[in-house]
Amino acid sequence: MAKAASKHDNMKTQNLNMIEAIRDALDVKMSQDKDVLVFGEDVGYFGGVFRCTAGLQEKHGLHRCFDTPISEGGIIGIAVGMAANGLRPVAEIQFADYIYPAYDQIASEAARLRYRSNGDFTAPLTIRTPVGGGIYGGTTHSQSPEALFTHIAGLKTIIPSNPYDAKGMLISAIEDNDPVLFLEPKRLYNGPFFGDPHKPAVSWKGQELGDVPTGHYTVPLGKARHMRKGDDVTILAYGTMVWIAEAVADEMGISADILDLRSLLPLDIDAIEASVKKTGRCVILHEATRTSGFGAELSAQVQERCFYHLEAPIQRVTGWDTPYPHAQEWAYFPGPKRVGIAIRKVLEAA
Amino acid sequence: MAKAASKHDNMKTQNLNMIEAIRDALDVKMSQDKDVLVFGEDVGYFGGVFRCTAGLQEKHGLHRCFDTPISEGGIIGIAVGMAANGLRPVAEIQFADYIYPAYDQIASEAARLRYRSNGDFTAPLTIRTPVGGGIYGGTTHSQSPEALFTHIAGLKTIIPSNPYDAKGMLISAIEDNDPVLFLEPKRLYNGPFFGDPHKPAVSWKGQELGDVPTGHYTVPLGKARHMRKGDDVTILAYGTMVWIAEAVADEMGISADILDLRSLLPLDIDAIEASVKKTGRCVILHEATRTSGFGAELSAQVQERCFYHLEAPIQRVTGWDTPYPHAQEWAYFPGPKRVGIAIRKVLEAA
Amino acid sequence: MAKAKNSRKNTSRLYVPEPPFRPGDTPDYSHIAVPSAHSPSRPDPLCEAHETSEHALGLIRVLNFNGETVGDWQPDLSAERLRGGLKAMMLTRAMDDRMFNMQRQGKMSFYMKSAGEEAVSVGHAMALRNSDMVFPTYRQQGVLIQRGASMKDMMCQCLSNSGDLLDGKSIPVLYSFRKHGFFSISGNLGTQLIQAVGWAMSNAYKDSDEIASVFTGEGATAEGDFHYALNFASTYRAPCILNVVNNQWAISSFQGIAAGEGETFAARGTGYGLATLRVDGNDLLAVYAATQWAAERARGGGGATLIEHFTYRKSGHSTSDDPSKYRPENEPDVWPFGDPVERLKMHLISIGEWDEDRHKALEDECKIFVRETYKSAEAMGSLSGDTKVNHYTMFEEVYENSLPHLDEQKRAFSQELE
Amino acid sequence: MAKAKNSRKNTSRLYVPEPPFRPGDTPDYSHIAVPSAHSPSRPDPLCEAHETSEHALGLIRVLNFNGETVGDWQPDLSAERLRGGLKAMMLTRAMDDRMFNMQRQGKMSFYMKSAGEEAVSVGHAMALRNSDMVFPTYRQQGVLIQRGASMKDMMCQCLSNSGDLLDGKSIPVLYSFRKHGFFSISGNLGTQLIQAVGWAMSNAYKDSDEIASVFTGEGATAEGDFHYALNFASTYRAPCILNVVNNQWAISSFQGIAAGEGETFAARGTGYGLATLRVDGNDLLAVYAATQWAAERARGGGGATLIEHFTYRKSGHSTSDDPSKYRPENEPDVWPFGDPVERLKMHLISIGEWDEDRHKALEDECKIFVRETYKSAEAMGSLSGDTKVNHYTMFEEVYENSLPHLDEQKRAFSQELE
Ligand SMILES: Cc1ncc(C[n+]2csc(CCOP(=O)(O)OP(=O)(O)O)c2C)c(N)n1
Ligand SMILES: Cc1ncc(C[n+]2csc(CCOP(=O)(O)OP(=O)(O)O)c2C)c(N)n1
Ligand SMILES: [Mg+2]
Ligand SMILES: [Mg+2]
Repeated sequence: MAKAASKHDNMKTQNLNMIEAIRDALDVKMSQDKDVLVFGEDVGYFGGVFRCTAGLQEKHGLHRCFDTPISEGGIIGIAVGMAANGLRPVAEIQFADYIYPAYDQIASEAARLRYRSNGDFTAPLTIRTPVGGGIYGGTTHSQSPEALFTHIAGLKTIIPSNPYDAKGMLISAIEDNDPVLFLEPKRLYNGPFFGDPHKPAVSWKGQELGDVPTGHYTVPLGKARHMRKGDDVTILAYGTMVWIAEAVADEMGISADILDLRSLLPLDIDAIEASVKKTGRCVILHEATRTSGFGAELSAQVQERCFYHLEAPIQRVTGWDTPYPHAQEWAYFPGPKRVGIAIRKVLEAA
Repeated sequence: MAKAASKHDNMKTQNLNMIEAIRDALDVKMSQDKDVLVFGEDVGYFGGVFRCTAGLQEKHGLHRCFDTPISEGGIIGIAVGMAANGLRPVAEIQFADYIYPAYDQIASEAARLRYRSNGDFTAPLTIRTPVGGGIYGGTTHSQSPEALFTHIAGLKTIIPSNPYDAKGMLISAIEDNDPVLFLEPKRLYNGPFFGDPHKPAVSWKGQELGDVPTGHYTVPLGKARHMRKGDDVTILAYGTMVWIAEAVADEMGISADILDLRSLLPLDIDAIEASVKKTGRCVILHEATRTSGFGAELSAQVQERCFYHLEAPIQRVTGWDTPYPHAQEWAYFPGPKRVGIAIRKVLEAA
Repeated sequence: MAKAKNSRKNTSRLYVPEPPFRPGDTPDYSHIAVPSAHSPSRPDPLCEAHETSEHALGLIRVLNFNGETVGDWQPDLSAERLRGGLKAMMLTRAMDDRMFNMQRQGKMSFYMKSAGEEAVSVGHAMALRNSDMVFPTYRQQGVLIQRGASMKDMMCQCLSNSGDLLDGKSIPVLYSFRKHGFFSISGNLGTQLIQAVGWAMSNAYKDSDEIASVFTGEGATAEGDFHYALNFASTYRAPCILNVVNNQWAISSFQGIAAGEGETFAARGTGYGLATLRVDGNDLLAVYAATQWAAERARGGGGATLIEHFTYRKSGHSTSDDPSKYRPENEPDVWPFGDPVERLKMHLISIGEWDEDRHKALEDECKIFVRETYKSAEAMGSLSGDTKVNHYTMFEEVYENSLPHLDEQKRAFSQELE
Repeated sequence: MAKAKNSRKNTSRLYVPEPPFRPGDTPDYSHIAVPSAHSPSRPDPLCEAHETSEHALGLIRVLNFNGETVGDWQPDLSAERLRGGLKAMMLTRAMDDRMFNMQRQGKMSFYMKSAGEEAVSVGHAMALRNSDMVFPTYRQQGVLIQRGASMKDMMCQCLSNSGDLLDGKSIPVLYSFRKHGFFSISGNLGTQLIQAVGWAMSNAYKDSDEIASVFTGEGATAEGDFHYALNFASTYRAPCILNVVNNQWAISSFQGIAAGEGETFAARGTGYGLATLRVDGNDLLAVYAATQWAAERARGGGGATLIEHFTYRKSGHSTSDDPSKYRPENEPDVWPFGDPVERLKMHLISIGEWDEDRHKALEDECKIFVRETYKSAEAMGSLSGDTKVNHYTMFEEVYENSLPHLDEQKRAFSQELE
């Protein structure tokens, strides 16, 4: 479990869940920089439907953390204007499933403003939004739309898997001078998830990655977290799926090299390449719909760079090519069984 | 040049460019089926900025081919409602670059209505929109967003490369009971394009695929066109890029197996698999931005199925990961040089 | 007055609106004038749109608080039909209560009540034809009940069990009942507004005189689809009714976040050239009358009407929130427009067509019916035990016919089950 | 009257609006009343929004057709400043003409004129501070010229040459001039409306008294962003001006496609609680006066104003269309509101501050200036020859700093050039 925490050895830490870590990141930045504003549907007085902004309005003022109309396009639209005018807006989209009305403002505007004006104007905004299933949210509270954003030049797309990264990456995102989409795996808000919904929930208490330094620190964008070192197979994952990867590797007792990608664009292709060249086998995990998911891009890049090292076809383990069903949630979710089958296939291949 | 025209041997044909072929498909369906309505920005009296609907209002009536407000979300929104109510709307989005305000209506609504209502309601609509560069359209008149739609379960995404297919596929799309996104490579409207913008433009006159049967016929969705048979390398392409593939193969004098995919979702994976297993080498072409482009999905699927037959890494040739620039249009476009380099790489690999 | 307000200081010129009362405050809504003179006269349903611009700012009411009916908008409804409406409202409320409790017991993942707003959906449905397509939100269950849908079917949907007509695909309350003219509810707010306009345009195109009627909460009027709907409905004179249910709250946000400096939500329609009515949504007779007017206008070729139903969301947003976190706990009680069930009951009593005993009996009947229906529904499965939904159904109805890649995924799934 | 109309039969109840005249018709706009009494009185800029609702339906005018100024809205502008405005309009027109012709010769890929609408952009800019950020469309080049931007810089952008400050990345006329308070123009219609509101909100947040001003054509008001802008501007009382340039046409669609049954575009703002003005856009003094009022209101904390500039697009939409295909060829000539340059000229003459000779001399001066400027711009490259743009710049400004995958693509590109 390699955490980059060594450099924080002299920092005080506190155990936080992912919601608290995100809130802490916002609080740190709002305290440091009065250009940081936080807004979205129900984020003001109420503190967000997942409580990520609870207390921020009271502490920092009504004008720095406020409710918006239910208008995702409008929310990102004002964020673009504010960012261009020197602020550091952090906008929340209540569920990633509701980000599509803002797609145009993100893809055509935030991501391209710098380019089309040749640097005359920029849009350093951060968009936070919860992704993924695992809470019986059905078709409209479970989606993982990351691939729709990694196709957009000018945008950065990142996704933490634990409180430590969540705080450090969110601070990096806010300080970044480009627009950043920060995806929050909602199933991980309260604890890591090892794939069995019937087992009692695990909390972040007692998890090393739940120990979060107080104050300011950053986790750089574009660097994967080498979650576990191993020789038999490389597992590329992000968000909720990194914990499934670890659980399955444990259960199978294999020596897996697991990368928590954290940042999808920019991508830490060097770490990926090094790992696959070492193991010769690669399994890619994500929760999103399979076709044209981000796993396709990972698979393509791995085979482009590691072709001569590959001893088995790269396997993708994903959600099915259907909307995310409600009652069949766990039949849809790429859980330990599906992951295990793929790993076995890759290991068994000649 | 395998055209499925044999079955149309007894049909009368006329030479049409792609604009005329599209218009003819609309005319055929509007004449056969009064449930077919055609609408969009400037498509009524004016007949569309690319003239694809010219004359249809005059022939079929003001209420069957009409102008809409400049509101892509509204256009697709009414199309969903009409389709659910038994009509067969064919909506035009003036440029694919302007489809994003309609993204929510397409991805959340049209594509999922059947699923979420378990078949109680359906949305058999067709969306036509021009894609691709080659007309100095810059960042906002040149995009190829197909990958953003192939990720959406419930939607079909297709793209013809010639008048014959354009008409037959558009008729299939209109008759299909699922929502279909029909992409029109605008650089091919008036003729095939072999990659050199400085050579005189070639017209569809004299091109076999410009000979379009009169009346009703269909080209089935989900079937690739085996454009050229060859043994050395498989080239997977669609839209404008199929012509570049052919031109480069000619120029290089290689024996290329070229598939014009035509339908991206559903995908003719059997034809792809058969070809790559035969050649052992594969180059994938598209104009869109590289990262998370549809080429990634193709690459992933090819290596999943043909891993043991591959003799060289699959190569993707694509637009760069930048917005589509204006003055540098031809430096951005994946032209013959870029394609040639990739083919050579694949052929030379041990 | 709002204490909490001052603690959240705002030291810049950026204005952020706030509700008058927050938890800890004593809510006082005496500033909301309850019109005593019963609001604007009833124009001809085929009048010019601008003749209704005052109606967008006033409030159409029929029922006095003492149970009398007054004013121009009194509809001609038999006591029998009124009792039918009363029963539909009471059934709706009884079902909501039961389902809310069952959710708390883990029988389903989620539930949403319509408490306080029953007159909007029931009164509206009473004034439409059953073949008019309603595009509801998640708070118009009253439409289904008024139209006689099977409550067991509804409950099975919420329980995502083997009796669920949607095969477990959708979360609770996102019903779809084509046969009852009830469009599949989207989880994405606003989207159906413009779809309803398209539906209505095709009615016109087919020379049918059916109309469409679509609902949105006041909060979701901020979505682009609301603008699309008003604009397209105006341009093509679509035969439809656009209903804004202003229940004062959008989860935790008060209506002023969506309204801004706008005086009413009905007035949003004025600039689009639409007919606009604003109605007391807790007054079933007024809702009926306004709907009936708008339906007549639409059917007669007069185009669309925007109706704001002014009401109050008595419960939390859903089973997922606790409203006392963002508004005074007793606010529902002091809300000055009363309760829709009580108001209709009092009217029926005042005209001698109802009494306390019959009311009590009906209440019991509703409760028992709901309890029995729920039992038979739960027998078909629930989330807390076995839903009894066939998992393979998740691969169905993605497309009309399955596609090869889905077949392959189905096969892969069956491997997982081995 | 409209002959073409009848040939396109419509046999269903679906209503589709059509313009009064199509090619082949003899346009007659006598039904558009040109107000002679010069429209609504000028309220206090900090009045209640609803006090301007009549202004949304009337038309603010200052200049009579005979050159006199009349009414409440007469601004206090020196002859010197008026001559400056006249010159900016004439320079704009001269540049447009030249660039249009050069596009026809293949020197650039595309061009868009603002003929007939020069008073809107120039009059508006005159009433703002140069530090107020304008979010323009492609027809507000007059703002840049009034603010003294380098015409050569503008031309080099259109020519996409080595002098192009945007390094060839954007199509012609999509300028970006931060130093002149001129926001980067998006090719996507409507998107900037809500961005301007965000910009204005941050001005308020920063306690700055700068404001934002954003433009849309009447056609693009149908986009969702228009609704977002009106709604957010109202909710947060954003210090900005929302300008709708109603030039009657959106490519080939007449304004009625966007307006529907709405009476005016200014009236769209009424229901949002915004101040609303409607102004004769061919009357520079009226545009100035309305802008000045709205700017004062915004700066004073009164929030946003929606201004409809009523004007006419004299030329085609762009170099890509032929307007005679969808409207009568002489329609621009019979349009009853005259030409903005002519009207200001006549006014200056009528007050003894201008004459035909000086006008002719200024016209020549503008032409020569434009010709010389164009020559020096074209010397830096054009699309018909060598643009002289460094191709590698296409990889720049995607992000603040390049990313590894872009570096790799840059290397691949250099291989191609070998
Ligand atoms: C596009 C979209 N954005 C956000 C949400 C999350 N959401 C669900 S209900 C709701 C509040 C809706 O309030 P309102 O429109 O007033 O309806 P009400 O619940 O009061 O009936 C929100 C924000 C959603 N479902 N869809
Ligand atoms: C989102 C979007 N949809 C469509 C277009 C194509 N388009 C460019 S200009 C135009 C007409 C705009 O008309 P209007 O808003 O009235 O402005 P005007 O050209 O009259 O100044 C259209 C449809 C676009 N640029 N962006
Ligand atoms: Mg509400
Ligand atoms: Mg216009």
